[in-house]
Amino acid sequence: MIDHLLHGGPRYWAWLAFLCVVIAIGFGCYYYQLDYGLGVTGMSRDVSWGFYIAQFTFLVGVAASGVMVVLPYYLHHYKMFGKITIMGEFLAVAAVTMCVLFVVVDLGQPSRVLNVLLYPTLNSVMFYDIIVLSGYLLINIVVGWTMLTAESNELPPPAWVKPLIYISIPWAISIHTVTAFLYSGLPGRDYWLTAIMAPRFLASAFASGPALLILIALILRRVTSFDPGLPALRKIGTIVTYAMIVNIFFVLMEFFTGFYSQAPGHMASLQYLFFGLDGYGRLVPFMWLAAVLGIGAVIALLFQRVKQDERLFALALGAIFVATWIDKGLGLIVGGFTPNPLGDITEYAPTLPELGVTLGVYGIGFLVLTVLYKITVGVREAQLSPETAQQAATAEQASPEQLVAEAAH
Amino acid sequence: MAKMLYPFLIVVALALVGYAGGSLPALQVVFGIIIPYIAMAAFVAGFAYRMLGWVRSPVPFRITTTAGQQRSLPWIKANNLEAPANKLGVLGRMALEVLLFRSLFRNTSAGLRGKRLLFGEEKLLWAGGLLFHYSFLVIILRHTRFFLDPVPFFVPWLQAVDGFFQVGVPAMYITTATILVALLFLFARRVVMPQIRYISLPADYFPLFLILGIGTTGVLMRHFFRVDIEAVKELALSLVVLQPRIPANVGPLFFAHLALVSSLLVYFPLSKLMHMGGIFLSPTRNLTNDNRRRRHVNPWNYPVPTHSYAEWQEEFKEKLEMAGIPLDEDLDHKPEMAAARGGHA
Amino acid sequence: MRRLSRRQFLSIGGLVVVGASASQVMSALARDEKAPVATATIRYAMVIDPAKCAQDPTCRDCIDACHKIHNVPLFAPNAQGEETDKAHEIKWIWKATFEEAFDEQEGDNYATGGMKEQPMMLLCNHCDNPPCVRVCPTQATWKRASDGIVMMDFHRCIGCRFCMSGCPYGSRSFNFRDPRPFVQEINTSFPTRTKGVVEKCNFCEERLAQGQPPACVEACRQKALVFGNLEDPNSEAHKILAERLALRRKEHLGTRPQAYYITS
Amino acid sequence: MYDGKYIVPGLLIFLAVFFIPTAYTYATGGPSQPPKPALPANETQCVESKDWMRDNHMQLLVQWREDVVRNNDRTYTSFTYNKQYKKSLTNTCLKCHDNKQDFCDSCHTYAGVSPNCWDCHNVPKEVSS
Amino acid sequence: MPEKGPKPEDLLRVEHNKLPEKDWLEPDVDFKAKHGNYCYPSKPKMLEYLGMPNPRQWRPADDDWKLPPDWQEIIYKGMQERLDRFRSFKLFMDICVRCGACADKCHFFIGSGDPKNMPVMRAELLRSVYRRQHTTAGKVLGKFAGARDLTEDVLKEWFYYFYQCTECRRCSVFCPYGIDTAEITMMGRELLNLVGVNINWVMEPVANCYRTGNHLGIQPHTFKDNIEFAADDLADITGVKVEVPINKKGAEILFVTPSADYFGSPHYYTFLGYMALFHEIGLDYTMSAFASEGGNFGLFTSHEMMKRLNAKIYAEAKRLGVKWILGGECGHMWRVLHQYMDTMNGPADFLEEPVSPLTGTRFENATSTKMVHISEFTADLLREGKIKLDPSRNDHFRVTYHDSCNPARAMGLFEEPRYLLRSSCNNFFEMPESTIRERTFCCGSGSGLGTDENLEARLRGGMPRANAVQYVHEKHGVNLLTCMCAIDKATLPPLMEYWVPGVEVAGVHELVGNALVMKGEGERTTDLRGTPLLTKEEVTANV
Repeated sequence: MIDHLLHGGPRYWAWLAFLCVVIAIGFGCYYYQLDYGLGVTGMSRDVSWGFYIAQFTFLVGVAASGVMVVLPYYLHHYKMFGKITIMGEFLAVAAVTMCVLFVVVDLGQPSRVLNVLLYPTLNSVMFYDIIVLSGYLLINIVVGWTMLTAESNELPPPAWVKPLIYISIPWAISIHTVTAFLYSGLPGRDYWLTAIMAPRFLASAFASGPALLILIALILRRVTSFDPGLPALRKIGTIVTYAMIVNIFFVLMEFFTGFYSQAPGHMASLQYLFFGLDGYGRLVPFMWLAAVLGIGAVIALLFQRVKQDERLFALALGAIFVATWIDKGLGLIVGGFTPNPLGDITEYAPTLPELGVTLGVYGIGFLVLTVLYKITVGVREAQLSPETAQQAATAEQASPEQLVAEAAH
Repeated sequence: MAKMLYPFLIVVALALVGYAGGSLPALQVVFGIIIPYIAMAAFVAGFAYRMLGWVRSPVPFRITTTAGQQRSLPWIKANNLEAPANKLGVLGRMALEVLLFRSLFRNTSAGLRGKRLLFGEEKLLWAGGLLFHYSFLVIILRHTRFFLDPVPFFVPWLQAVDGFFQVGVPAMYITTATILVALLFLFARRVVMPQIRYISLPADYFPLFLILGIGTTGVLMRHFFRVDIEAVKELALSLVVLQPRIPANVGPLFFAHLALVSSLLVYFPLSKLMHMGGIFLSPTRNLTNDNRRRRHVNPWNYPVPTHSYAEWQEEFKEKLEMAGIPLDEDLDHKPEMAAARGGHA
Repeated sequence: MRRLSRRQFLSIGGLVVVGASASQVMSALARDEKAPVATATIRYAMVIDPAKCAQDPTCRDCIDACHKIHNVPLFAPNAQGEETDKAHEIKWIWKATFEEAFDEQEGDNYATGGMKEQPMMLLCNHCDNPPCVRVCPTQATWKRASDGIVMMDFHRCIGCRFCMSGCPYGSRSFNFRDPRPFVQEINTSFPTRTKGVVEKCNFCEERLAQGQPPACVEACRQKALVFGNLEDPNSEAHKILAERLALRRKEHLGTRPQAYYITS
Repeated sequence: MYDGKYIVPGLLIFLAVFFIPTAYTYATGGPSQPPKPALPANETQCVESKDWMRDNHMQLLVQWREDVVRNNDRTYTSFTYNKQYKKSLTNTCLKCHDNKQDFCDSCHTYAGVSPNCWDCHNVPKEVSS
Repeated sequence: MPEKGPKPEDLLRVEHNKLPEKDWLEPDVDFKAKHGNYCYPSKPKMLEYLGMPNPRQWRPADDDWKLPPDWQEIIYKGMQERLDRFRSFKLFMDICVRCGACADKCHFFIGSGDPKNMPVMRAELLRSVYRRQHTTAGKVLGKFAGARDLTEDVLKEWFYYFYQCTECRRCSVFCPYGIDTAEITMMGRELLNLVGVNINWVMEPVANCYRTGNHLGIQPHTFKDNIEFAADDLADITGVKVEVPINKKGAEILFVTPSADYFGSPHYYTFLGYMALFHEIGLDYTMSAFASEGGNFGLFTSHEMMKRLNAKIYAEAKRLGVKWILGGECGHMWRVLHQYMDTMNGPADFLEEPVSPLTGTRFENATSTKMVHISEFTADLLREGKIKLDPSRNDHFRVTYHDSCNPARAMGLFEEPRYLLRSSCNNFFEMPESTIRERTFCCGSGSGLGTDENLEARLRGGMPRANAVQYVHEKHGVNLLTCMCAIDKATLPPLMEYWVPGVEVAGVHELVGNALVMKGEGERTTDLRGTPLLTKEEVTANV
């Protein structure tokens, strides 16, 4: 199966080369950061977590894509998702890999990272987060790979993966919950100190992760012969819609609690994010963009017509993805730190090296994703219906036109 | 069992002998100077001897194993790495073999499941092998800090990368962990997998134990029973500059380490470990697949008896005439030897 | 009354057990195991009298003494020798306004007397229930059982900055870059820090070990800072707090800070 | 011999690798004498014996910092001399060994070791100069 | 297929992981119990005709093999000689690390579970003796170093296992050092030949070939009859009468093909395909009744015998004065032509560099040997639009392709036949990827083992290939297994009949011939093998 990685068209190799360049740039930036210190980023003593941790938080959400297709398929025998479950699991693998990397690049002393294991600290939520994240990574690798192997051999999967799949469902909930606890357990950070932090994480996760999964599936439909089926994608789109509605609802809850209670701490961050505070308001346009995109996309997705039109569908999902990314990948972290405990505001913006490192990590994530999907698609292509198989095979190998084209090069 | 036990005992004995020799000042010269020099000479001479031994035999035929499309018609995409049509392709193919173990990467496992023959992924041997060899390489390069004075630029850099994770003081190297894990894996598969256990000889266990022993004594010296590193370098350097002397205060543990390393050096050219040199000579990999394009010359291409057309026509003359197949009238009727052209017979 | 089936009974009982044990677990999680309860004989605290401090608005003696003795760097100082790289500033003890120190008291100038006009010296509160210790994943920061000081182990810290998020007082600073070139004058008997670790006030534990008071206390000419063991009824700190009303920052968070600000 | 044009140079390179250390060492000025770390002028005895210290000083220092930082245990009793010392790199070790370059670095450089102590800990003499 | 003998489900009961406790160094072959797994010895007169040593009557199950008294010395000397001549042999004796990557790559091991069929073990059979003779450790430590004396039992083991290797080279693809068991087996067989231990299924074809020019011993008149018979057949099917020139001096091209093509079935249909093709393009060619065989069983005997048999092709090309040589579909024939011929019997400086007379394409890859593979030649014709194919004439076939070992792993010929197949039929399906291209599985009967007395070994060895066919048979309804090797064409039909009934075997050019639209042909109602074509209605129904 792994050998599929070595066979691909020029587009495939170009994409890999592109990712390698991105990763190399990321490494360069990271080396600079290692050498100089985290001062190369836009973080400060007030906003002491920035883009890295924000991406980490967001990607924990993306990792949820797995469970949203796994759950209906395995628990409710929803056959329509059969083709896309492994894709979901592998997207989770890539997402969690990026999560881990984002935490590592955010460390001031990455060379001491093993201290977390050498001195396990049961009272730190981070300890549990490491356990649930690495566990989720492992489960998804094992389950995804085993299912794919079984599929490649056209055999039913071995019996022992079933319990593992069942475990993976609550486990997926746990990664969001525990990650939310990183924030919601901190006294003095009023924007985070809310009991619906974990539910909010789950809602936005179940919107953003599956949205990305659908978008990738739509791309794969075009560039490969793999097709999970549009009805299945639309069905997941419905899940995305409802999750997004719940997510928006939760945000509105926060608005109510803050502004009706008039508790200053609860208002300040929302004020800063959506209206600006003390003359600072760098994130205001982003937050409103997120609001418009999120609400607009949800409304659009309620119309069947939008879901039927592949491009509008993709556009709406893209909007949801961007909206949740801004909300969680930007607003949540920066908002939590603003204003600081003394009521002062230091504005945050990522710097170029910081963006470079971020891109590098995304590059690695997409490399992992590409590798896993390439294998999956390779396995699937080998098993398509005879007619398409032949087309695919001809396209892949020695179709006369292609050979001519390649010779001409 | 004996196949595993004896090699293990031999390695233990070698280490103990080294340790004992290091404990006795009178024998330190033997174990610290004479044996290492002999081992080094045996290694270098033995290695060269074995290589030359192989090179003495010619490669009479170009027997490339092709694992990809040949270069034939211009519009068919050829695979110059798997069926190299030129030297560049061979270079690439050999680089992939030597540096990335390309052929081993192909490994799959085959097994019957019910009525179907299934093929599974089997990349562990590749991964374990690669991990072992690269760890070993890094460890050897790191050790140049003992042989080179002043310590060259790359050593601190390598140490910094290899010791990136600050665990313990002095920091444990990543390669220390990886080589031990890889060796234990390679050993375990010989024990656990029935097929591999069946084919394994004492000569397969011995080098594993030997290198494990070298690694273990190294770990002990670095992390548990410290030896005087300065004296170690003084000794190593004195060997290098051909002014050998035994400094005081070199711990006996180091002599155990050195004894095992010397054993490895001596054993190397005598054993399968010569695959290090041999891989470069493998004719199925290091030859181009351009047999029909370029003639390959066999130096001992001696003439052989053949059945000539003339003999054949003589024998079947009547039948040929009967069948109306044209006869060749202008023939020399002597038996023939197929020529031995292009080479010295 | 309807009789409960055995199964219902078991599940209810189970819930009770789960509930009870969960609350135990949660509070166990939330508490640092090494935190002293009432048994410790030493409980160091800093008692700050802002009114005294206000007598010389330009005075920086405590800050200078502390930062000098602990090799606290000064990034990009301006002409007045003040920090201009505010974003990466490192501070162990510093001067803030009342609104900053007690932002929840904002708008209420009656209960605090004249405090609103006085400068507030801020430092690590060495909380009795420190959130920073709770969140640290490596025990690089912990509460010393013997005297309640919240300690930092610069060798252990991985630089994750969870403690900075956890601290509701902004008392922790992170070394965004190698601080050594920016230390004005190195005190050789105390280490500098490496980039990538968090640091904060340590109540001069290295001086306490030698029987000396914290440097800031020693440097303060107004005697605005009083350091002492609150468990000792004879200590000056104990006596002041017994007599005077003091504020602590963000008491509602339950951190039990050990820096007390005496009201005028 | 066949394919000598590849094999012979290959083998020569292989052989040459073994003589790189010798050549390198002579080319860079011959083997340096093993370092003679400068010992303190006014002190003849370290906290433990010289040989023990040479092999184990790093572990001792790690133990010290663990004791001081984490356990507030600041006094060391020498098992060799049964004397008491203050556990401090800067304030005990470097008090006598005040020349890092001639003491610490001489061996560390020779053996190719670069400990990261000095990222934080100060050397009084270097700081003052 | 024989009614007696094991059923497929019996043969599928193979244990790969239960290995004997007994050390492999103890030779252990019970020929009486292994009946059906080995071939019968060569008849003495074959050896006598060829001038090979120790001709005699003997049977493997006998205790006494009637070896010459100094047989050990002969073998030791022979081994030394070969070590000095073949770097491959010497190297492969030395550098194996017994990593086991090759173990489950061999079709005989997969099919039999016999641990000595692991390629590494096959080589160890020789290595153990090599170590005893040539390494210090082996001399001193003996068994502990994996060394053993050359006893008669060891020799018997050699015979058993070196004639249970088809020299397919699949293991060599996976070996990290490229150790090629085919080389080991070739050496093993050469050594066995030195003391007169060989099999008749190899030696008789060799003797025949040497005498008459082809394996089957077909004499010139029969050769001509057969070809004319084929021409008549072709005329019946297509309505076009073709001429096949024989021994025609001055022809542009000499066409050499394995003798089974004009004598065996289903090879014969491929031969019809060639004839139709050559006629359609008006090729100026000739066949030779003397060089009437491309196949070379000398490859399975010794390098010397290979050269002796191969010599006739160049000799005949020279005598006939052709410009270049075209070779038909065959497996090991092409191994010899591609990798050995030019070295052994070249340089072919009396020939011209091959150029297709129709397209003007210069066959760059054959400029020295001057011999072109028929699939290269036809692919070029098709690509340049010189022939027209109607793939619907093969619509009654659902086709898969078996990469024959030697064109795959000794030539790298993968795409040419696929290009032809895809153009000749509408229903083409690949077998699972681990069983095609460079990883293709042998038919189980190559290298002279395609006889009946070792049928069990063949069925076991052919199981992996058959299993893959069965997969596409069940999944895609494949009913035709195409290949490009005469041994395949001879041995795959019984294999299919045993494992996958309902799958026929054909050559690539049979499908080309079916699809070839010829000038002046009548409407075809059957394919080349006489099977009725699908009617228009059936075609539509199929779609």
